[in-house]
Amino acid sequence: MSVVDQETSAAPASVVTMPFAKAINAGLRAALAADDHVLLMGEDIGPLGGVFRVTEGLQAEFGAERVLDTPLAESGIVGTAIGLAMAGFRPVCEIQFDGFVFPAFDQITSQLAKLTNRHEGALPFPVVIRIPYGGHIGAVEHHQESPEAYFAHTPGLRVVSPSTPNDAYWMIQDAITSNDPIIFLEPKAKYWMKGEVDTSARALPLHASRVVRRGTDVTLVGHGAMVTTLLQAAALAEGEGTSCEVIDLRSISPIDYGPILDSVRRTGRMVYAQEASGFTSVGSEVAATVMEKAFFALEAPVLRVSGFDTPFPPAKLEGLFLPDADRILEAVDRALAY
Amino acid sequence: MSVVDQETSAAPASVVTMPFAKAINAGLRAALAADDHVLLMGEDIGPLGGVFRVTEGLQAEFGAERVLDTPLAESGIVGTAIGLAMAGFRPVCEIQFDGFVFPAFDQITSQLAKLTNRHEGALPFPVVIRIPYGGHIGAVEHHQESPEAYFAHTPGLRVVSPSTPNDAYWMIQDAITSNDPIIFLEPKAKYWMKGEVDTSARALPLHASRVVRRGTDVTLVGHGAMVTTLLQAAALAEGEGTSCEVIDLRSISPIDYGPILDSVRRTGRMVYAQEASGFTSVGSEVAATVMEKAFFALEAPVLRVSGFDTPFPPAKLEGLFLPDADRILEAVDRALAY
Amino acid sequence: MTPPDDPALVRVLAADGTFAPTPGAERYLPLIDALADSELETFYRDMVVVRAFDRQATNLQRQGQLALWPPSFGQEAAQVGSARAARPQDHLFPSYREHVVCTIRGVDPIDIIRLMRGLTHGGWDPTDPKNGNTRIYTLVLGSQTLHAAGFGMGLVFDKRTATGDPEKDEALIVYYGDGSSSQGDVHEAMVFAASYRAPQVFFLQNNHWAISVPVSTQSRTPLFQRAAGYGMPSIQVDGNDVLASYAVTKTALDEARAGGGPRAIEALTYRMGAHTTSDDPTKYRTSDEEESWARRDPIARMHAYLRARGASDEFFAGVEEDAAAYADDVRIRTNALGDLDREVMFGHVYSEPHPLIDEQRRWLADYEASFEGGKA
Amino acid sequence: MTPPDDPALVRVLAADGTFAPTPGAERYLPLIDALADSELETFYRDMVVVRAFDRQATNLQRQGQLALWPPSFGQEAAQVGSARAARPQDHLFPSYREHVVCTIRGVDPIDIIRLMRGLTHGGWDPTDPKNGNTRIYTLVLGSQTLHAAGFGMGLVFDKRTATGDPEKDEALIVYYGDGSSSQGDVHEAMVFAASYRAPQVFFLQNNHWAISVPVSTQSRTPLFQRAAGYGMPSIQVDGNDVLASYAVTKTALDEARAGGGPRAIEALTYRMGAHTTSDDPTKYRTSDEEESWARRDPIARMHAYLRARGASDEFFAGVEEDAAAYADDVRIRTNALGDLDREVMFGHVYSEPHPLIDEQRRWLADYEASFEGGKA
Ligand SMILES: Cc1ncc(C[n+]2csc(CCOP(=O)(O)OP(=O)(O)O)c2C)c(N)n1
Ligand SMILES: Cc1ncc(C[n+]2csc(CCOP(=O)(O)OP(=O)(O)O)c2C)c(N)n1
Ligand SMILES: [Mg+2]
Ligand SMILES: [Mg+2]
Repeated sequence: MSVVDQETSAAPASVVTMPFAKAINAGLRAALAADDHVLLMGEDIGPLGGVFRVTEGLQAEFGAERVLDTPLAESGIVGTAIGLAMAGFRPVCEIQFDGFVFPAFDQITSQLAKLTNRHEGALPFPVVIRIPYGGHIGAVEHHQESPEAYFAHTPGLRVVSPSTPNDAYWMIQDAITSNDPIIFLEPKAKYWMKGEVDTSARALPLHASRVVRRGTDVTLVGHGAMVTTLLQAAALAEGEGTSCEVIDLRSISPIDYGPILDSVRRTGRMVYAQEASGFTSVGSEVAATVMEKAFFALEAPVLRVSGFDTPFPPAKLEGLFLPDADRILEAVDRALAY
Repeated sequence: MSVVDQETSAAPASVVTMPFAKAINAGLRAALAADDHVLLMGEDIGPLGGVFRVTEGLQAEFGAERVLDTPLAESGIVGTAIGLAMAGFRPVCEIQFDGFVFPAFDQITSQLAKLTNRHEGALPFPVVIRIPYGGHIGAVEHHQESPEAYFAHTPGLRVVSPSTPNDAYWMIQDAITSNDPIIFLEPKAKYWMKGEVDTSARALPLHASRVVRRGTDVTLVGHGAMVTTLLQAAALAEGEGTSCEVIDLRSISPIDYGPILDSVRRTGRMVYAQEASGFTSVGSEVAATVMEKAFFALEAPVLRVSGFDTPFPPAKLEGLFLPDADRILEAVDRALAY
Repeated sequence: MTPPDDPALVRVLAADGTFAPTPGAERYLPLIDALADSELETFYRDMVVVRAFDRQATNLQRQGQLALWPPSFGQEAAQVGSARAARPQDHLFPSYREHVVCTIRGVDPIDIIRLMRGLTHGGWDPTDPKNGNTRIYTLVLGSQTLHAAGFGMGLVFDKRTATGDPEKDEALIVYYGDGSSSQGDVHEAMVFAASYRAPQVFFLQNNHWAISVPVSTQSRTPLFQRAAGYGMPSIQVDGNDVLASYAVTKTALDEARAGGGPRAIEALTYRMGAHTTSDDPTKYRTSDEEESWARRDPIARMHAYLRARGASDEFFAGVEEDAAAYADDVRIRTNALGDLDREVMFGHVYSEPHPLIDEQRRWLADYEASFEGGKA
Repeated sequence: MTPPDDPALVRVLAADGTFAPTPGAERYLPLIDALADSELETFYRDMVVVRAFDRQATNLQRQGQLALWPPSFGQEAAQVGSARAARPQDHLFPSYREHVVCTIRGVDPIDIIRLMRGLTHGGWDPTDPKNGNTRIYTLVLGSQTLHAAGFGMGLVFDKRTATGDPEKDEALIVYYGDGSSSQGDVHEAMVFAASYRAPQVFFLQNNHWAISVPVSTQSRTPLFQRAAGYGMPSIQVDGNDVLASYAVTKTALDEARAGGGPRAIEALTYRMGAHTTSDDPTKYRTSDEEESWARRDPIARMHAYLRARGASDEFFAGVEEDAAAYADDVRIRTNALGDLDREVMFGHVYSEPHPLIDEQRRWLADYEASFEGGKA
């Protein structure tokens, strides 16, 4: 399933350059236009266009019954989205910031994730929950968290996170047409990053991981905004004579292990990087599984570089908390030292 | 910190045999008697004594302002417990069943876990949340789950789970006197299991893991009710000529890795067993960390035996879902085959 | 312990079955007058039949056939009245004790039995017409009130309601208990339903207990009064009076379907049995209280009323026979229930293929195949 | 968009500052009559000073000194009136826009600045007497209402309230907004507070907007009416009238401390500025609306009233000077704020030692030491 560096191939006419947030906006617009039972719901997504302007213009275009400014209650948003799905809709909920998803946690975990199973497949629950997540924006508490592990651990959910505008454009549409509940994590640090979007065809299926840089010595894996940091680290490592392969997970649940295992079998060394705290995290899962499945290929243990096991600190310390290229390189060096 | 088989040493006068649920009851009674600002709160814990009778007799003994039958709202229970802690109390909340903790998830994750940090240590939040958890009781949906990974991933919480009456008696008291918020997971399958309780002195600190059986070939690790299953597996393995060491985690966050790493360095092989779904779980964490820290000692990858990555199934299938001794032995065999 | 009845309480039949409408009931009398004898008899038969089923299920649990049984014993009038008030196109969102509601709408009682036996987490397909738009049970208290509100929003957006045609316009009713009323989700459901004018009736069965906790712990004030704060009309009804329950629910549903927005009903009733078969009510309530409610039994009341209206001995005997046959049938079919296909575990975690599930399904098959002669 | 004012609305000063009590205000007049001139002047000074601070903070954010600033601009009367009504022994639970409340109670404004600058998640120690029993901000909307209810339960259990001595009996007030009122936690807080008769005042500042969402989306009905459903007396007050805000809050707190149980107040006010410095209100509201509220400015109103009572030019000039000095001081101290010790990250995750934290703290120290000459 892996394809190298989709975004850097020669650009056909269908290719437009746009920022990440605009790419989601365009993807949402396409989904709203394609199916009149797609609807968006959330806080401030109407006239304001969302606090990150991701839904800008959509209420004006599709009306207040397709793009809903709901009452201020996250359990209510997800709980009514479930009821709307029962009535034949495909709701796309926006949670304003990562840290505000927890009031909806019961509806997500005990209802949304389990309802297909509880109904023994009699009806699908095509609900997408969009969550801007992660740090790097210098914001106050609850606005910079990475809650993916909670959702990854919950059977019945799918969890994805695009890291480029092109993926953002396609993955949001694929998430909306999927019949399963999907937690759609948008790395808010990337909202303003521009990139080419090829509106003619998707590059990869929703749940595929992707090799974004080829290398031979160490495999670097991560998701969301961390992919950029991994690429920076790989560039720095190259200067020091180390060749890093970089893989963007794209899908956090399920994980497409094929490209990762292929890579590790060649390099023998791997580092997983994530903004989330490391204890019982997605990085733990990937490390444990890769070590299990590629045991004899490994020259060193899979190392993890994570946010510390502290609450996300005040903004002035976020640079200390969040793994940067140097911290990734430190792990690369440790891996190489085995 | 490890001590082998505390429970089987010769019994002094202070040793009483009682079921697990009674041991917690006795521990709670001791805590209520020791500090008049300890209070219990939850649904049906008063005259009924809790649906598992763990709080039986305590309201009659300490009064309705020390043992509170609250309104039926889990967020309310944890949220008001936080306020009570601010007012100088040490609340011990009961969540009636594992699956009903999620309405309180926001108060636990964004408030309780973070408030000590948010206050920069100015005041402690000594709140204990007791949760009967796990399967083996043939109950309906939401009554047999193992949610420990969610809490383990959350910085600011401590997570423990006793597996014997003696641990139950002491660990609940240690949890209550701790100044940190603690998720106290009671393996409900063990409520009726009898064992010796030594009321004269605790065997181990709250966060220590314990070697419960010595062995030389494979290290088996787990927590809660799974410890019994691991011991069964070890007994069966012995019959087949394989010597298993068994370690009870006791504390899920933090994890006392000392005894585990000691053991693995001797055996070279390890299996982690848990009832919870395996993806991004406590087992993932332990496997990843042990492989990282004992890389050269390992002859085989750390293998995990877990509940499947499905919702906990209808009761008639729980035997298929829950790891049993055979499934653990299958992993032991795989580990040995490396 | 119990907050006092509101003076506006709607009751038509006194506890002894005499026709004695309260002032609050006046406006509903035409609806009751309009009921044919056969309808009154149906109400009665419903109650008796489902009570027999409920007793049978309790016995089946005692015999080890079920994991658990939450009896509907005592709440028959609230459930029959409200469910019979719903039109065919209406949608019903039960909590987990609405056995009467479900079976009236067409759900096969064996499907509820299968749930409580540990054979399924659901039991029936709510989109199958034979189940009368009855959703499956929800065990996490209060959650279903939000699902109902969302469904109601969908009815509004799709213009399936409030077109002016009561024969087609859809409405819905969601059931919850006095204990559940404390959950935040119920509040949020009222906020959303009111904001979007969902054609939704919040039907609270106040059976006075949430397991061992009296309703006075949840509220010092009658629960139906909560609705006003959302701008929702609400009413308190004697939930042991099937006629009053029917009339207030029919009115509320028709007002909601006509575009009037959500409505709330508090039906005062009593859980005459245990909370579930695992419960022991003697730990927390007095036999005096139980006896006082036994004197307000919904079936006895309707029996007396029908008797006074001239219903025959044959009619009553026929109902008893029907009930016994119904319960027997449930017992026989329960005993015949087979084992569970493991695909129930793996097959529907997702609607679309999922590699981890596939891998685990395969692993389990291989693993079991590895035991020659099958696993012990 | 806005639900109409309730006829029982409490207002003492008309928008132009004339003394014109509404009928609902009658019972509060003795409390207002009892206010000394110096107290009236304090109310006014509070409002002017904190508005200057608020404007300064907004500027500091524009200059890049703060990550964010949520202005209290326009809500000064609701906050001054309610906070000045609290007795020294009372406890205040703010949400995140209560800069006026906090500073009145003694919180150093620089501590709020530190929070919004990204130097702390808290800012002050609520147990330090100099902070006047003011809890720290809560950013997850509605959560603090439950903390307040629990605290109130603690006051009841410890008999720190309702002993009959208003000089000692403790009560508390919790602040939340019109948007926040939709959260389930607020409902559960009312359930718990009512059940345990917590001496708690729920103080809702209805500033008509939750970021871009009008209050009509949260409720089609005046929000103060929710309280009745919990058996809680409640009242709607003109939140731009500092005298009315003071009197209703003082009454509610004193009733609560006397054992009357919780109370609710809805203060009608307006967020005259942006939601935060990141917000652009022109996207969602009209300048007509903004102007109509500008005419109801709480400070202008009190200014006119004091002026009519004979306050001198010197007094007003003095207040302006105080305000300017206060704001200057904040600016100077903000610019002097230093860096952040990393122990803020590791030091207080737990109250007791934790091996994983210790390991990571050590790792980070070693790692940084490994960069000769320090990390870039
Ligand atoms: C969120 C949640 N918390 C706790 C429970 C456990 N529980 C099941 S029924 C019940 C009491 C429900 O009382 P009520 O709502 O009055 O309904 P009733 O049982 O009287 O029909 C409780 C506490 C649950 N199912 N869900
Ligand atoms: C649980 C939660 N959801 C969303 C947010 C994001 N948010 C911050 S302020 C706000 C609006 C709050 O409105 P209101 O309660 O009326 O208070 P106001 O801002 O008007 O003072 C929102 C949606 C949040 N802080 N917490
Ligand atoms: Mg009840
Ligand atoms: Mg507001």
